[in-house]
Amino acid sequence: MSKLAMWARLKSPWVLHFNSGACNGCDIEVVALLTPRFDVERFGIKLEPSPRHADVLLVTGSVTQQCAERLKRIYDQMPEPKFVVAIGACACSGGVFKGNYNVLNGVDKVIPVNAYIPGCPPKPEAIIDGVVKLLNSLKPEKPAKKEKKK
Amino acid sequence: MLFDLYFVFRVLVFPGFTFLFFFTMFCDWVERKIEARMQNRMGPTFTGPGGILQPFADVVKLLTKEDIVPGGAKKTIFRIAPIISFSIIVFAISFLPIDGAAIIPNSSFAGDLIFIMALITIANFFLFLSGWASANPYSDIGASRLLTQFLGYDIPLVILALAPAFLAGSLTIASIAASQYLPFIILAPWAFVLFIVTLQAELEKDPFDIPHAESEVVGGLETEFCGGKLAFLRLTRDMQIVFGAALVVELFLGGPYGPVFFGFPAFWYFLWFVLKLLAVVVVTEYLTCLFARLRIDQVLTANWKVLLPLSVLSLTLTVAVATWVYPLVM
Amino acid sequence: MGKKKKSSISPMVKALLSNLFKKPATCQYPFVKAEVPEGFRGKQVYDINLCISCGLCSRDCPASAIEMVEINGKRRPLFHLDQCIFCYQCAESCPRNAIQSTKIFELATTDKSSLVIKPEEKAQKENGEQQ
Amino acid sequence: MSQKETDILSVLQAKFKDTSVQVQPQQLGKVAVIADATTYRDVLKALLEADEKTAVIAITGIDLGATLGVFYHIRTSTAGIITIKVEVPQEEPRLKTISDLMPGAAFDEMEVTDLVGVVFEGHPSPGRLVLPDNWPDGVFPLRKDAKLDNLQFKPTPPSEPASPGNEDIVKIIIGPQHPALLEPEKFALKVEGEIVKDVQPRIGYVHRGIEKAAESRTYLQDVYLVERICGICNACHATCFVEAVEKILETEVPPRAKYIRTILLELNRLHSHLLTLGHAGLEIGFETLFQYFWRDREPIMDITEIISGNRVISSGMTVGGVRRDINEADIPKIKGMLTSLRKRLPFYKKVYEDEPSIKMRMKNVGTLKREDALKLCIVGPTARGSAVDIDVRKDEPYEAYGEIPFKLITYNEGDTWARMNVRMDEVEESINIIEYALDNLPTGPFRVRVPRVVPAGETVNRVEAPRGELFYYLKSNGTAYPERVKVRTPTFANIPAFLATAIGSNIADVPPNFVSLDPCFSCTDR
Repeated sequence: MSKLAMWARLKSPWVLHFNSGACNGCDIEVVALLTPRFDVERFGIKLEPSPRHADVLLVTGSVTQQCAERLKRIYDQMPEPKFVVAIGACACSGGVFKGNYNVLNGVDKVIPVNAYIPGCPPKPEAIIDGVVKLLNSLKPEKPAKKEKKK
Repeated sequence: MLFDLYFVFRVLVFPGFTFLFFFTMFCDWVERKIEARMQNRMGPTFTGPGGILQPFADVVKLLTKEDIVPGGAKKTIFRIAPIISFSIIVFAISFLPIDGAAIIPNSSFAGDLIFIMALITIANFFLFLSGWASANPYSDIGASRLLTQFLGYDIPLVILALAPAFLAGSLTIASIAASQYLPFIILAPWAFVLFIVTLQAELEKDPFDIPHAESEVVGGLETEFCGGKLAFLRLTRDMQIVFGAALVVELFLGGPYGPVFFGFPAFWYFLWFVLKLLAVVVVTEYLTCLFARLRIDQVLTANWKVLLPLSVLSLTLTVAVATWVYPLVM
Repeated sequence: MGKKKKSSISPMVKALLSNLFKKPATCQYPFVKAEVPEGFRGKQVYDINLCISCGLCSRDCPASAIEMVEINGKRRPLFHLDQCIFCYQCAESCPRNAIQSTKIFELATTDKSSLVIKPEEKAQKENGEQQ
Repeated sequence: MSQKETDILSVLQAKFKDTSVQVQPQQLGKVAVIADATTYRDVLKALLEADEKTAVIAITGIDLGATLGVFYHIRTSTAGIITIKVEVPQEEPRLKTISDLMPGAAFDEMEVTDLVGVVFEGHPSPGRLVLPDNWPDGVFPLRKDAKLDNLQFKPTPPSEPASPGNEDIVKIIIGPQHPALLEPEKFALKVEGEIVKDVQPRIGYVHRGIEKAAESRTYLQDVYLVERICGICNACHATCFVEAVEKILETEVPPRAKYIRTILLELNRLHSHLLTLGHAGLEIGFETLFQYFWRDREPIMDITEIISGNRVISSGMTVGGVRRDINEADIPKIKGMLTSLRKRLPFYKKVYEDEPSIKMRMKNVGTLKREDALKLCIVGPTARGSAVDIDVRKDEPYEAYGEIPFKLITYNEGDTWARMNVRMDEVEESINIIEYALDNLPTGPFRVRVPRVVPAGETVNRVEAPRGELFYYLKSNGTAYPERVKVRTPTFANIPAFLATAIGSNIADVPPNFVSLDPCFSCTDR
C-alpha cells in the first residue's frame, strides 16, 4: 500500500451514520461532531449521504430485529477498505436493553466491528478519540513512533 | 521534430491541465475554509499546512477505493459519463485567456463565447446521463431535477452574457476581455448582479441546489458512484465553479488585464486573473451560506417568471445605455 | 429570486461577515485536553480493600454490567465497561463507597476484551490512565 | 373535587345510572369507569359531547390473568383523565374500533393488537405497527405467558415492487437510512408528479420492548431503563415514572427536590428545542442556521453536565427526590451561560422574521387547522402552533410549575413557521423558569428514603415533554417489580398530524413539514 494512498486514506475518512435502534442520545452526539465546537472537518471527516461514498460506518443503537437486515445491506453496499465503529453501550453490547425480545445485543452480532466506544452516550470528544484510535490502528506498525496524543 | 514543445507545455502543464487540476482543488479548499469560517468553525486544518491538501487527499483516497458498478446500471455510460463531462469542461476553460492569451495558443475564434456556453450545456448533459445510467431511484430524480434546472437557467445565462459582448462589440472572449478599459461591472452593474444569481443556479449552489439536496434526494445523481468515478464527479463540480467564476472575471471584471508594475506582463496578468477569480468564488460562497434551499417549483418560477424577463430587460437597458448615454459621457 | 425589496435586511447578512473574522468557536480537542466538570460520570475506580463483597452493586445495576467473580476466595465485582451505562447506581448502593467516579472518558478501544475490568487489576489506588 | 369536574361526573352518572357501567371517582388518579364490550362506545360518545377538547390519550392493553384488559384513557380539559376499563375474554379478544369517533386512536389500537393481541374490528388500516414484519404470529410479548426465548422468525417478506400499476404514480421510499433522518423509520410516499397522494408510515425499527423489560427490573433500575427510551427527553420520562411511583407510595418529595427536578426538565426542553430548530435549518438546506443553533446549544449541555455529570442523559431523578444536589458555587456560572444564550435569541427571532428563503420554505407548509388538531388528539408545540392551548404544566401543574410564573405560547397560523416560532418563544420561557428556580431554590433535604417494595395499586401520570404531553400508566402488585408500565409518548400522538398535512402537499414540502413535528421515533417505538 503506497505511502501516499495510506496518507490519503487516513486524512479523509468519510463517515456514514446509521442508527440501528438507539435512544438517539448517541446520534445527537454524532451530529454534534459537525458543529462548531467539535468540528471534525478539521480531520477531513465529512458526513456522506450514501453508503457508496462512505469509508467509516458509525453505528449507534442495539440492533433491533428490523434494523439488522438493513444494517447488513448498508454494510455490503459500502466499497472496500471500510471500517465500522460501534458508538455507545447499546452498540457495543446491547447496553441497558440487553436481553429484550426485539434486540440483537450489539452491532458485532451482525457485522464485523473495528472500534468500540463505550459510554451512554459517549462525549463527542470520546467519539473523536475513538475515530482517531481507529485511524491510528490502520497505520503500518512503526515501532519507534511515539503515540503523540497520549 | 521540435513538435512545438511550448504548445505541449502550455496546454498540459502551466496554465493548462495540471495547473487547472490543482487550482480547482485550491478553490475547493478556499470554499470549504470560507464556509467553515462563516459558520464559526475551523474547516480542514490537519492535512497539509492549514488543511490545503484536504481536497487532494479526498481525490487520492477516492481513486484508491474499490470501484463498484451496480447490477442494474447501464455499464458503459455509467463508466465513461463522468470522465467525459470532466474533460469537456477542461476543454471549455482552455478558451479563456488566463495570462493574456488563451491556454491553447491562438485558439480564440469569432463567437467562441457561444461555443463555450454550448460546451457547458453538453457537460451538464453528460452529468444527467451519469445520473440516469445508475439504476437508483434517487439518482433518477436527482438527474431529472438537474436537467430541468440547468436547461432552464442556460437561457438567462446566455442572454446576460450578451450584455458585455454588446458593450465590447464582439463575441470573442479575448476581445471582450481586452476591450474593457473600464470593467463592464461599472458599465452594466445590473447585468453583473443577475449573472451572479444565474451562476448560483447553474452551479447548483445553495439557494438552488436541488439536484443534490440531501434531505430530499439522498445523494442526487452521485448516489451510486464510488471510487474513481465519484472523484471525477466531484472534480467536475469544482471545475464548473472555477469555470463559472472565470467567465465572470472575463466578462465583467476585465479579464486578466490589470495594472502591470514591472517585468514580465504575463505573470502579472495571471496574478490578477487568480485574485479576481478567488474574489468571485468568495462572493458565490457567501451567497451559498446566506440562503436556505428553495423548492423545485419555486426555482422554476424564479427562472421563467423572474430571471428571464429581467435578463431580457437588462440586455435592452445595456443596449439603450450603450448607444445613447455612454457616447455622450465618454 | 431577484432583489425584491425586503422589509428589512435579514441579520444573517451581517452575522456571516462578522463571523468570517471572529475566532472560530472550536476547541482543539485532541491537542487540548477537554476540561471536564467535577462529578463527571466517567470510568469508575473500584477499591478492593473497602469491598466487603456484599454483591449489592451487581444486584442494583440496571444494565447488569457487574458480575461477581471468585478472586482468591472472595466474590469481587467484575465491570463490563462495554455494557455499563455509567449511571453510578452501584456507587450509590455500595455500603462502603468502594466505587468512585473519575474524569476519564476516553475509553474507546479497538479490541473488546480490554473493556472488561477485572477486580485485581485495579487493586492499586492510582487514578492515572488505563493500561 | 372542583366544580367543573363534578358536572362531567354527574353527566356520566346520570346517563349510566341504571346500566352496568359503574363510575368510580377518586380511582386511578381521577375517575375510573368500569364498562363492558357493549357500553364503552356510549361512554366515549357522552364524554365527546360533554367537552370539545376531549381526546383519547392512550389505550393500555394489559394481561389480567383470566381476561385481557383494555383501558381507554380519555383526557378532558376539566376533569383530568378518565379511564374506561373494558375486559375481554382471553380466548376471543374482540372489540369494536373507536377510530371512527376518534381518528387519533387508530395508532394506539394497532399497538395493542401487536403487543397484547386484542383485535379491533373495523380498523381502517390493520397491520404490524411496532413489531417487525418477520415476527411470528400468535406470540404477544406483553402477555404474562408469552414464551420469548428462541423465537422462530418468519422469513422477511420481499420489499414491495418499485412502483405499482399505473406509471404516473411513483412510489418514493424515504428509507430507514436517510441523511435527513436521525433515526430509522420508513415512509412510503405515493407521488403523482410533485404532489404526494398517500403516505404509508412504517415504524417499529427502534422498538426495543421496554415495556416488557420494565416488568423484569426493580423500580430502582426501571428509572434508568425508562430514561433511555429517548435520549433527548430523558428527564421527562424519568420524572413521569418517578412521580407515578410516588403517587402510589403517597410520599411527599421535599421542595428542593421539586425545584431541582424542574430545572433538569427545563434544561431538557431547552436543548431539545434548540436541537430541533437547528435540525429544521438542516432540512430546508440552511446549514449555517443549523451550525449557529447547535453552537448556541452547547452551553446548555455544559450546564447539564455540571449539574448531573453527563451531557445528555442526566440520570438526576430517583424515587423520592433527586440523586445530586446543585452546589452553590456553580450557580453564577450557570446563570452566566443562560444570559449569554438569552442575548442570542433576538438574532434568531429576526432571522425567522426577515429571512426570505426561510419564509418561502416554511410559510403555510403543512398547515393544520385547529379542529383537525383537536380531532386528531395532537399535543405539544405542534398543537400549540394551531392555537390549541394545552400544556400539562398549566393544566395540571406538577413539580414546581405551580409556583413559577411563565407564559403559555400559542400561534394561530398552524403552519411549520408557526410551530418553529412556538419553540423559539418556549426557549425564552424556559430560560426564565430556570433563572427563577435558581433564584429561589428552597433549602432543605433533596431526597427522602423510600421502601424498595411498592404496595399494590395503579395510577396515571402526565408530564409536558418538549414534544408534548407524555403519559404513563403504572400498575404495581406489592412486589419490588412493577406489574405493568404503559408509556404513551407525544410523537406517537402527533404522527397522524404529519399524515394529514402531508397528503396533497408538494413533495419538496415533506421534509420541513416532517421536521416541524419534531418527531422522535425512539419515543414512538419504545
